[in-house]
Amino acid sequence: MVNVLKGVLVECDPAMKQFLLYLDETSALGKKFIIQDLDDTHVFILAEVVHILQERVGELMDQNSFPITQK
Amino acid sequence: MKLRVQLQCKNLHEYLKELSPEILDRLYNHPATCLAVYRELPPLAKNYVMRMLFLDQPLPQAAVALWVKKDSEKDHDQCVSVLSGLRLWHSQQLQGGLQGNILNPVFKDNLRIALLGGGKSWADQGDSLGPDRHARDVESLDKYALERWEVVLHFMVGCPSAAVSQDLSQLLIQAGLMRTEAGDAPCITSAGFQFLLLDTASQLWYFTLQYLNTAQTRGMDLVEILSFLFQLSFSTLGRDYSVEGMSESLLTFLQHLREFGLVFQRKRKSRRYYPTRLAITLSAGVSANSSSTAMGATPGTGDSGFIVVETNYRLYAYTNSELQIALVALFSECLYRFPNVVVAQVTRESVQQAIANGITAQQILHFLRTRAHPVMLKQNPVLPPTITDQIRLWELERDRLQFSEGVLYNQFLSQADFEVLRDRAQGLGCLVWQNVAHRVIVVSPQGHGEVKRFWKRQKSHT
Amino acid sequence: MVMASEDEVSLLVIVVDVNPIWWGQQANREPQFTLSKCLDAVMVMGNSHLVMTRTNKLAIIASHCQESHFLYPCKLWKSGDGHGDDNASTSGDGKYELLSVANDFIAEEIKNLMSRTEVKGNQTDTLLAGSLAKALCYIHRVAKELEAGQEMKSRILVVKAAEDCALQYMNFMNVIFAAQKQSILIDACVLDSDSGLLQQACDITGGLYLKIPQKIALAQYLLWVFLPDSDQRSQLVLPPPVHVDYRAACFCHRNLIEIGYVCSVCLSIFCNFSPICTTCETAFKIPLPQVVKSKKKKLKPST
Amino acid sequence: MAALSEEVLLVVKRVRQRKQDGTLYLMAERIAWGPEGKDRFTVSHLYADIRCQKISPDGKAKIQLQLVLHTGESTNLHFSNESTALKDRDAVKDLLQQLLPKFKKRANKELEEKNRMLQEDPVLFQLYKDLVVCQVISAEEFWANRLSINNVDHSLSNNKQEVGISAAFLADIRPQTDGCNGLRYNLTSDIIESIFRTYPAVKQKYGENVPHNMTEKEFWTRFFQSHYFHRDRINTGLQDIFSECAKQDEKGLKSMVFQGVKNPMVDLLSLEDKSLDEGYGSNSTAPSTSNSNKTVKENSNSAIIKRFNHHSTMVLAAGSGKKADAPNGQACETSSTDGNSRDSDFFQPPIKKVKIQDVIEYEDLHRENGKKTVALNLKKSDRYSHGPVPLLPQQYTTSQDIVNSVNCIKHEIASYKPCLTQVMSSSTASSAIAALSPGGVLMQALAQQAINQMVPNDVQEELKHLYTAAGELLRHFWSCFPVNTPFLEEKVVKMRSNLERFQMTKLRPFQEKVQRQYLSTNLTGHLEDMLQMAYNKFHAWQTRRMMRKT
Repeated sequence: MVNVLKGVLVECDPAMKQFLLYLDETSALGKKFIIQDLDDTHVFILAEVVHILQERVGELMDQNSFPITQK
Repeated sequence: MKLRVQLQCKNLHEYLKELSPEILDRLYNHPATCLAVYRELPPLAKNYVMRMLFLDQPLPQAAVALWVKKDSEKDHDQCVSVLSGLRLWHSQQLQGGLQGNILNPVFKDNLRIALLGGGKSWADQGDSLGPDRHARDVESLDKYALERWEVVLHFMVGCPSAAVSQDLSQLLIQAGLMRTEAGDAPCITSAGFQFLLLDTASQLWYFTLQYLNTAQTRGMDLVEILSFLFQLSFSTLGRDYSVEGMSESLLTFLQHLREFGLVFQRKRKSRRYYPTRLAITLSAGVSANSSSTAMGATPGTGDSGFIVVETNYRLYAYTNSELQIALVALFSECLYRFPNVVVAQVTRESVQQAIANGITAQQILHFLRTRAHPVMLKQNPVLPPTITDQIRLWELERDRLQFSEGVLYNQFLSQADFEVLRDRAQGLGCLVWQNVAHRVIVVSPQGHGEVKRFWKRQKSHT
Repeated sequence: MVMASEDEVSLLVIVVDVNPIWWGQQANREPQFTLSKCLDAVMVMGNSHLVMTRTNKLAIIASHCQESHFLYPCKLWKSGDGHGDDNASTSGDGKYELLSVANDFIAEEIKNLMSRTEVKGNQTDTLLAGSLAKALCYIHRVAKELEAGQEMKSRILVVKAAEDCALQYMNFMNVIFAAQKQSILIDACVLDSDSGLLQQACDITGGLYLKIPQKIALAQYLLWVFLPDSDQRSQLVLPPPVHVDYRAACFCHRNLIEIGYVCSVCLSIFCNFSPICTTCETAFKIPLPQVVKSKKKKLKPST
Repeated sequence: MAALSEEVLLVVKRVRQRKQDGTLYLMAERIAWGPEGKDRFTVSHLYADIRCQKISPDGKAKIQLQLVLHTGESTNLHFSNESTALKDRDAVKDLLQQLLPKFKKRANKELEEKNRMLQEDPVLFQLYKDLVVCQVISAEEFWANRLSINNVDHSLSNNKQEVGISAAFLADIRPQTDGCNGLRYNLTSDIIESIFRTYPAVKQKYGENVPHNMTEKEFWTRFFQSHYFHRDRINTGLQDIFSECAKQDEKGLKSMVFQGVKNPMVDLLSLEDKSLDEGYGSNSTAPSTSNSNKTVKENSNSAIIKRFNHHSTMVLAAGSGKKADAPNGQACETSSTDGNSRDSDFFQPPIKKVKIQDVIEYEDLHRENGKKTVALNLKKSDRYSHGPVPLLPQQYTTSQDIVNSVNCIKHEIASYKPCLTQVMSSSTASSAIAALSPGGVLMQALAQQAINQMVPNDVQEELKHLYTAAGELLRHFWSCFPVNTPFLEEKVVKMRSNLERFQMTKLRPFQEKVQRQYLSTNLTGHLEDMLQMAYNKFHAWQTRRMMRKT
């Protein structure tokens, strides 16, 4: 029987997806949020985590960005 | 879930196309509008109009088609579509049965009047009420206009000093440039930020468009307003015009214009007004939309560009206008501040911040380009490529994830079921994503209800 | 206050031949097309150019047989791109104020110019070369006044009435080549007799040369052919270039010749052989018969 | 057998070609190969067709010989007779080596000349394709009057300076050891040539000995064995025929040394460096005595140095291309090497003068003595300032009507008020538009102008080719007139038929093609006229001839 789930479809590059999976396993957002792993560029996740997720991604970016400008 | 609203600014042509035919025809009753419309035509079309201006009988379409060379027929078709789209020319049966084109007579006559005269004056001239005792010279008008407009912008960024009329703040809110939570002071939206970054002409035009959209609700006559607006934009700077014979609605409109600084009026009740440079250059904003590469100061405007950007991400803004500094601060970190110059640094954080506020890299770059200091304008490209590229890259960084709300259907029993539902969703145009192998589809929430109902029916049939 | 402006300025300089003698006779020849008609047509052209875009600029030079005089922009006029002072009574006939002011000034100026004329019999030629030179200078000035980041396309339109003047040949040619160097188009709209000089001018600078069949429709011709700027012209189908006559005139009878004799010393051109060059008095050694014989030789194989 | 008539120089059995055993025949004119048992040749090349031969390196298991033809293709011959393969191969090789050059000289010059011309100029090549390949005219006809040019080239190529000899040419003869301690030298004809040129003495010897006393092979073996060749060994075996060559060289060298360098600009002796002296191989004492008081070692050194010097002088002498028989020839050559030849000694001073002059004077430093120029006096310089403006009879204007017209214009303008609305009526406008629309008065010229756009490029190309071809044929045709030799008569007839063939095979199809595509314009009219004119001429000529006959 078909089952129906509400959520958000995330499209991203594979690397990013691995990051998401990592966040999910370590339940870094407090809980598991990946509803279904669709393929290596698509994940279906809970709607409410989107904003946190963006922050996390932002943080990740901050971590692996280095200051190109000197004061 | 909308993460970002992209502020787009129609040009005059796009705007007019949406108006109803009869409104258009009425619009063309005023020479000024005809002139304005004419100016916004593609160059080839302008020539077409000019070629037919003195002609009373239609020209055979075949002949018109032969005006252009073979290889630029595309442009020709475009011109034709524009001209007919704006109802500037009609096709008409010639004797002998073949189709002919003829200029819209109303448009033609008024354009001729604008060009050659021989009509009645646009509005009563100021000379009816003699020379102005406190006449304004161009400089003072410029100054006035500038500060008026800056007040509006200041108000948007929420400077306490800046106060505007209720009308105006309402207008800003309706324009979606500001939003207000339950009575407390309105605050700027991301659209507002983007608005701030436009060049003045485009700001004005965008604002005017918003105004026009709400005009009817105010019980104003669109045509009247538009023609007055264009009339202003073609009036002479430094001349005074009288308000004789203006309708009530027009007078209130005048007051609004006065508030934006498009016209100067000494007292609310005074019988004469001076159009300012803002009004004159309004028609410039008409064509300049944020994607255009148009740049540089309009000849004669008091001050030209003031921003210098260096490849080391330093940014020097030679201005002491609070507003401009605030704008620069939107996407950069202020380092030092001097009486006449601000030194800022464009950093990843600052840009990310701006983008978080819904400002696009494109807009930032446009801002920098249009405000670029004459020294920078001399070099080509105006902005150092390293900067432009880096800013774009920073924007892309945020787009590593694309979210699209949706409803997931999986665990179909049969491929058949899957396909039926998939096709249905596709038919409804709400299919977001599908994976045939795993029999999974995602549909948009809007479509969900319909799809579900459909699925129910399917089940009941079987 | 920074505003977006159109990408490039386009300057049109119209040089009108107002040679009083020619126009005087013209008035007798066909009264329905007089100088004033012509000026009207030119104004229409000017206005149409001005309204096309905000950044279009216009200048009109009257080419008289005594002087060449700026009709627009002129002394009383403050800044070229037109914010007139109020004393100019703008006609309340619904014309775009900028234009009406401009037109009034032009009318004023031509009146002044004509009132000044008293012609002596010896100078009846239009000072076209001079006017063109003036036009080039003006273009140069405007180009220098542009702000940074702006560029300018400019062209010159000559409305030609009277005949060419042989004496201006040298100056005329210099002007043409100067224009070519500056990549300034020179267009010519010829009312009466074809002008070899202008044909060459247009051909060299890539402009259009048109001798209009009916003067009365001048305005239409102007709008049709000369209003479009260079890149619009590339799209439009316009009258084909006339065959330009680059033949030289011989020094002896001033006939246009294709093949002639050139003095090897002073390079003067003759339509028939003379043993002594009449310009530099060089005596040529080649005896005439030999020349003939060599001709025969040439003929032989070609039969 | 097909080719018994011609004499067979060499027959080699068991030669494989294309995996097939067979027999190889070298004949006077050609090299041929026939498979086992068959009595005909499957391979047969004229020597003239062979560009060169290549042999497989000795190490290789297969012993092969490749013949490369001028046409580019090549034939491989595999000598499969185990025992004698190598010998066979070399025999063939040597024979070919002697044969090929002879034929080369004759045949290929012309062929290559033609090829070169065709390659060098594409138009000619196109012409060749059009006329010869399509058999409008035969190759001979085509080349008939090309060859004249071609001959000119020859004459040119003859009097251009001949290449000198590489100083290392002896070193370049790479002797190969053949197993047991013998050496084999591969002599090519030009090596021999250069040896002769450098060592006239040797040439002389060759002349004396070779045909009757010994075979060529012997001679060269002797030569290479001779101490003359290995100069560094000091054994003067008197049986060596070359010993007196050595003596001669000695003499030549000595005379040379004593003569010294006659170049007034150079005084070698003034140089401190003593090695110069001994470098010339002669000390203050005479070289003859030098042997006695020098150790063998030094002696051999000086000998070899001497040899080097001598060798190089010889090479130089050969380079200066003086043909003369050995003894005095040598002398004068030697003298000529040092800049001024012996016979020039007689009028030394002038030469000296000249030399000194061209050394000490630089023409760019010359102060040119100002020739007085004739001042150009122009009588009527104003003529220049007139343009290309014919003095057309301008309608004469009296000062009176000037005044009138000026007044009238003044009056008109005084009351001038622009009224742009009346600038023209709709009807005038439309008439102007009519003039400007396609087909209007002013758009006429378009038609004629467009013709080069109308005709697509490929057609234009084809037309061009047709013209060149026709031009060529017609040139041939007309070149026959006046027809005064039987040869010309026959040629003119041939040419006429050629012309007709050309018209049939080339012109007609083109015309049809052009008609098939749109084009009303007659592109080939002029071509046809030219042909017609030729026909008429021919006809006239023929009739006249008939009359003469009857």
